[in-house]
Amino acid sequence: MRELHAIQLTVNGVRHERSVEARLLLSDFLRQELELTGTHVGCEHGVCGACTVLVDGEAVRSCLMFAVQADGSEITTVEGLADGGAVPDLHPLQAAFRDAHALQCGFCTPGVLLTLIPFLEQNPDPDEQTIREALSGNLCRCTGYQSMVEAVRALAEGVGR
Amino acid sequence: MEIQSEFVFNGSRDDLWANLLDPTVLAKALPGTKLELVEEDRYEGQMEATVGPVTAARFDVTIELVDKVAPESFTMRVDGKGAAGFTKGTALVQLAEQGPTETLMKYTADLQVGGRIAGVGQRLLDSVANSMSRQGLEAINRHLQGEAPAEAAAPLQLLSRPVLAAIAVVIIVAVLLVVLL
Amino acid sequence: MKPAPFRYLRPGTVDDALDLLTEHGPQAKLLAGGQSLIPTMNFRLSQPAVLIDLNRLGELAGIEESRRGLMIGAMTRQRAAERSGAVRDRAPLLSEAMPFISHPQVRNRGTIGGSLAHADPAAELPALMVALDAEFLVRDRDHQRRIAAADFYTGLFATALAPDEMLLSVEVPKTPKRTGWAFEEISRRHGDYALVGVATTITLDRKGRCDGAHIVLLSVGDGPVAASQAVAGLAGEEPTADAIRQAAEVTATRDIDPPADIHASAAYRRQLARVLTTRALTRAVARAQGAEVSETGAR
Amino acid sequence: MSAAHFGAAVSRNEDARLLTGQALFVDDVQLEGMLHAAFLRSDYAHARITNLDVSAAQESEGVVAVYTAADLGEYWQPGPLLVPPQPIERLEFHCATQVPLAKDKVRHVGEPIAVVVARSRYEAEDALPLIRVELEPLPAVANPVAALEPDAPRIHEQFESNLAAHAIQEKGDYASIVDQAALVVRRHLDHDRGASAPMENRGVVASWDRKCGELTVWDTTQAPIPIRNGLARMLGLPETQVRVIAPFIGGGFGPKIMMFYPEEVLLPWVTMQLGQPVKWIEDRQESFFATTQERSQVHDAELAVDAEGRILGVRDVFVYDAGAYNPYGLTLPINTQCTLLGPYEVPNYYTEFRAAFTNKPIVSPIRGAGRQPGVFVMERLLDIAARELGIDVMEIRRRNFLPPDAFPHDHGIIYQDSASLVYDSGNYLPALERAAEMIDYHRFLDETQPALRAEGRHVGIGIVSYVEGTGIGPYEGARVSIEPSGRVNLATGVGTQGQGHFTSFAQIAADQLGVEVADVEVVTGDTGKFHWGTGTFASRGAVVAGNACHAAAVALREKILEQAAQELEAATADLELVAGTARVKEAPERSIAFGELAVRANPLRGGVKPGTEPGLEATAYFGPEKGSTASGVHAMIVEVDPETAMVDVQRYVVVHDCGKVINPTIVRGQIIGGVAHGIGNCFYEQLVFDENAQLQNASFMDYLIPTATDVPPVDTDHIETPSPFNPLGIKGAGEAGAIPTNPLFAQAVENALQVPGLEVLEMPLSPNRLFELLCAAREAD
Repeated sequence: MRELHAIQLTVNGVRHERSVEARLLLSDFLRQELELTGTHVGCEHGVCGACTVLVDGEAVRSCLMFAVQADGSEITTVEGLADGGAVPDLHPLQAAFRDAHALQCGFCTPGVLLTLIPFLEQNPDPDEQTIREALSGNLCRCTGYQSMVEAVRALAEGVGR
Repeated sequence: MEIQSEFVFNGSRDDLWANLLDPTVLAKALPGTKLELVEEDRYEGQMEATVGPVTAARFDVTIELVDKVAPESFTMRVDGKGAAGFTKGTALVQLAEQGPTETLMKYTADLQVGGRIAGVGQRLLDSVANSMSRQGLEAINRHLQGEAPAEAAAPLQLLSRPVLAAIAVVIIVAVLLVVLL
Repeated sequence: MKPAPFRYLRPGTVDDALDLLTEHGPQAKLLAGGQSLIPTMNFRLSQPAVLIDLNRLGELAGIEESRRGLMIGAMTRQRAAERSGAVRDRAPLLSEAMPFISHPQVRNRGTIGGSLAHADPAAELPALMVALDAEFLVRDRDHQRRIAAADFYTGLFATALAPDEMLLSVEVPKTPKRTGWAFEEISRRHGDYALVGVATTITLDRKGRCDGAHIVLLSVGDGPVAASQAVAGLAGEEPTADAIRQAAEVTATRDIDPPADIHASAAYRRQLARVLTTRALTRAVARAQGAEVSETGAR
Repeated sequence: MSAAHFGAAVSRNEDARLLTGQALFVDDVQLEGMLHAAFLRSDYAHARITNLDVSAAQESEGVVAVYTAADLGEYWQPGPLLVPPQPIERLEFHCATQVPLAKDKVRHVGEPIAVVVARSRYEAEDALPLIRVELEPLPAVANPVAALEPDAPRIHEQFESNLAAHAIQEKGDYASIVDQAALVVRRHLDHDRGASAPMENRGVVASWDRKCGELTVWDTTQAPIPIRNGLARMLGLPETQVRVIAPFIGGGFGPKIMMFYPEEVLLPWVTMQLGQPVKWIEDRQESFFATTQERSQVHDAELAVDAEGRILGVRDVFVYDAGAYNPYGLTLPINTQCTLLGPYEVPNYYTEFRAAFTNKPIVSPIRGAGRQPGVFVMERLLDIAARELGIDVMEIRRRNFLPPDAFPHDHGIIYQDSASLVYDSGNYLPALERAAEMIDYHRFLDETQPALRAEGRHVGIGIVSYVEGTGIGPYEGARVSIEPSGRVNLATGVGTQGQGHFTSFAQIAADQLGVEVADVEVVTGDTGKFHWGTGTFASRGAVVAGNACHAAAVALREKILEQAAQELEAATADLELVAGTARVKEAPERSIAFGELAVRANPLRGGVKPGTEPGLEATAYFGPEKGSTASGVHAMIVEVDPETAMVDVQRYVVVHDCGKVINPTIVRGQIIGGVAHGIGNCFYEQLVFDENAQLQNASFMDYLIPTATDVPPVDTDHIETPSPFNPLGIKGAGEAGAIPTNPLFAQAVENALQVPGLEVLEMPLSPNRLFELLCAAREAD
């Protein structure tokens, strides 16, 4: 039997205690242990950004962190964005994405949203180039990114008004 | 991939030839390797490579020496296999006298690198090959000049009489290591 | 792509970390931000028996103004350095270059010390520290010592750190007067490993002649490569466009011996080194002369 | 009937689930007792398996089973030939399809040799290095031209050479006109491989319910019905006892079609052996070997024109790289042959290809499917002819367009659907002029470019056109039904990988039924819900399944109207369907809700009248006799840094004609996404194999998918030439964006640099390669 480590962490406001093998990636922990399958795994070498979650408020790639390292952390996943995780109560960024058709297959979308949320807190009114740079750590094969940029602009303009 | 390079040693060609085939010299140049002479000019063993973040890459290695023309040239055939991939190929090593205490070594290695390591490591292939072979060659050169070779991180064990061309092994090692990154 | 098993240790103090490092020796790897190590582990190209996680060593995180300049703890996140006003004021070259390091998600986790000790030849931070004349503070269980950045890098992924030593912090000296700086890099895509990058500084004397310069390149050798012949050529010269072109030419043709990979041949790397050195020096000189420089490096 | 929804830019039904992490992807399926599989794959491109010993792996912690080819018994069979050879005269075709696990030989890197099943993926991967496999390397061949040399290493022993196919198609008589040409342009053009690289890798979860004798497979396939049918046949199960579900799929782009990949065939067998569910999720590294690839072709082409630049004929001889196996037959090279003709009048055409087996991963369609190399050849030859004759690149295209009265236009050569290549409709000149207007083509050349040039900036423009045969048969079906709750359900067999079918199909049905788009619940890709059809590929989902949805909704509308007419005692002609009710137009208070009608259509007592069916439900099918031909013009502005050879795509314009548009927002998204893929293909993405067929860039670190900073803003517009071959008048749009990008990029880069002798005749073009071409051109000058 392999060595297990007890960890406690808060995910989307819910406290969890688990025992995990040290090598368990945070992405696998969230998906398999907590069944929060909205966090997607696209490359497991830190390039595609699909697995991006917030750890203590900062966007990080959950495939490049071990679950044991998240002991004591606060994590936000895509399931934690809409109020109560419910479909009708979309987060404004989620609504902006829907309105701008900023997703197609939707696989990269959770990572994109979690990249943009802290970005928008720090840059409430970003220009197109800044948005593109912020998105450049998230790969999307469907949209060509343009509609994501439009979604962020629309949201920023709406908020600014 | 093809590696072509040359190196000037501060020593006579005969000395260099003898040194290249001396196991104790080789031991200093190749940390982490175990090789055993299984038949005339044929070695088998294991190598463990460590470069940068790459730690546990183990390879089963077979080395064969052919076309030996003392003290001018030899060819070696190398086959290395591990969980992360393989390397396979030949290296031709030629020694030319440039003076009583100067010998030019030219080496050409034609190597296949395959498997997982080939697909992920190419960014550093060239650098690792150059850097590792240069280090090995410098170590041999220091020995040739009678200096104590730099301390090796882990001792190399040659379990049997060695008739091995250190440099060719160095090249192979370089390539093996290369591909691990 | 799942990592092999390993033993996980999480020291709470630097002393504990050094004890563990001594105890486990070469079997152990230090885990800082993990943004280079963990991918390699996921590929199973790295299978350390022991991981010593430094992320709880709060004493190693932080940026402080020091008498000489700026003290940056090894476990400072790259993102913190990017956002730091102190870095912007005291080491503007570093500030300018931070956005070139991968992507925000990686910089949020990646550390200054992790990148410096990893010594990837394509990494920006080692070249920047050499260009800034930084000093590395390192320690084993018994001793602490300082190593100049230029002496820290000894080869491919190789540093002057002994197996039982750890990098604690890096000190970046204040930028001298009449000094300009610039960082230029070209990568295939934003955030990729650089095809070539160059960090430059130039200090002018009162007559406007070069009184010291750094041209340090990345992705052209085993580690950061200082273009010493080019710098020597600039010494005492007025940094005219011709002098800059000459320095770039020497850099590209004599100071570097770049490797080839699928993205760039050696000849292409030389060309990029030539162009980027010209551009960086031009901007650095303009800054040293007090001119406004709006461009923030090639993307 | 109102037409409020068809053509409207409504937001998507599926988005809320996707945005909140509630959508089910294959990797999200978690079942009680589920095991995890990992595959041992070949490191060698070509080798004989001399020994295989899995005993140590079987002892590894957490391992439940390890299987090799020897364990499969009768189940070990090469996969099916998916597309039989098209009826081309004197065609030579040799078929060798992939096997579930290599038995004697491996023929490409990554070919699976054994599968480990363990409690977790971690433990399964732990056991892989414990498998002792001895492989005796054989010489490998990577280059398709080299593969056809007489002394090339033989990949499939049963054939005399590596020739997989040889075909000649002809129209007119090229040889007879070549002497009359004012100019003959001859060039050698190269097109290399790329990956589809959807963000979601492939995956399979298989679960065998012993008691019910039922197999359920969640599969990232674009075509669940053919997979179900094939698995039932292979496993000896009734089709009704096999359910294949393609839930939300994270992008497909071609390779997720019904390939019968080894993993797809093995997992169902494994779950039946073990009686426990088993999951395999391809990791990104595996995807570079285990998922099909495309686009490697080598062309020797010539274009004969008269002094005005009018095309007299084209001759093209090419070698097509089929990879190690060719289950997809000849679709790709035939698409190349056909699409090369473009929107042009080409009276004489000689096209010949040889398909070659190589020791590289299998080739099957990726977004564009053989069309890119054809368009690249034709557009480049036109550019060169224009330059040599001193004609503008737009003008030479204008002179050669098929006129609007030329349709339907039969080219007389065989297309991928085995029928003659017929363009249904088209109107090319307006698209060219509109694109030129949008990008301000003439002003750019006359004013902007010279002004920028004076500032030392190298900015260039390009404009190209293309056609794309879309929406081929055989058929798709759909069932629309109304529940007693009033809810409208629509089920169709095609899989969905992000194209918005949950919305566009709902739009089609909503119009017929007088309900809101959001009220139509669409199910796609679940054979338990609908099990007739083929799949989503060849830009056919909207065309073929869309028309099937339309037909089913029309049938259901009739049924509702008839039933309501009885209930409301009115003539059907006097009724209208509004807001989920049927009502009398002149007396809206006389109405009945659909739910109520549904209850009455499914009575608990009494009989169903002969000749009628219970329930408010209708099923219909649509099979187009011929596909529909989409077309378009793309234009681009690039800035090239001649010192660094870096290229910045600054503007991009697409004018596209995909007939009637169901949802302009979705179509725009498809187009722009395709353009991003196309930009990847021209400047960033290349699978680099060494001469031993080892892939050098098997990760996202080195295989460069364009990021947000690498793709430009794209302006789109539409020309609408409805297809006469389907009732809705639609044409496919899924692939179009990616098709003409390569020649466009080449043209724009040449235009920016204006270096004499610089010709871009290869794709992709990395900055390193552009630097080399520039050096060579400057040296020659």
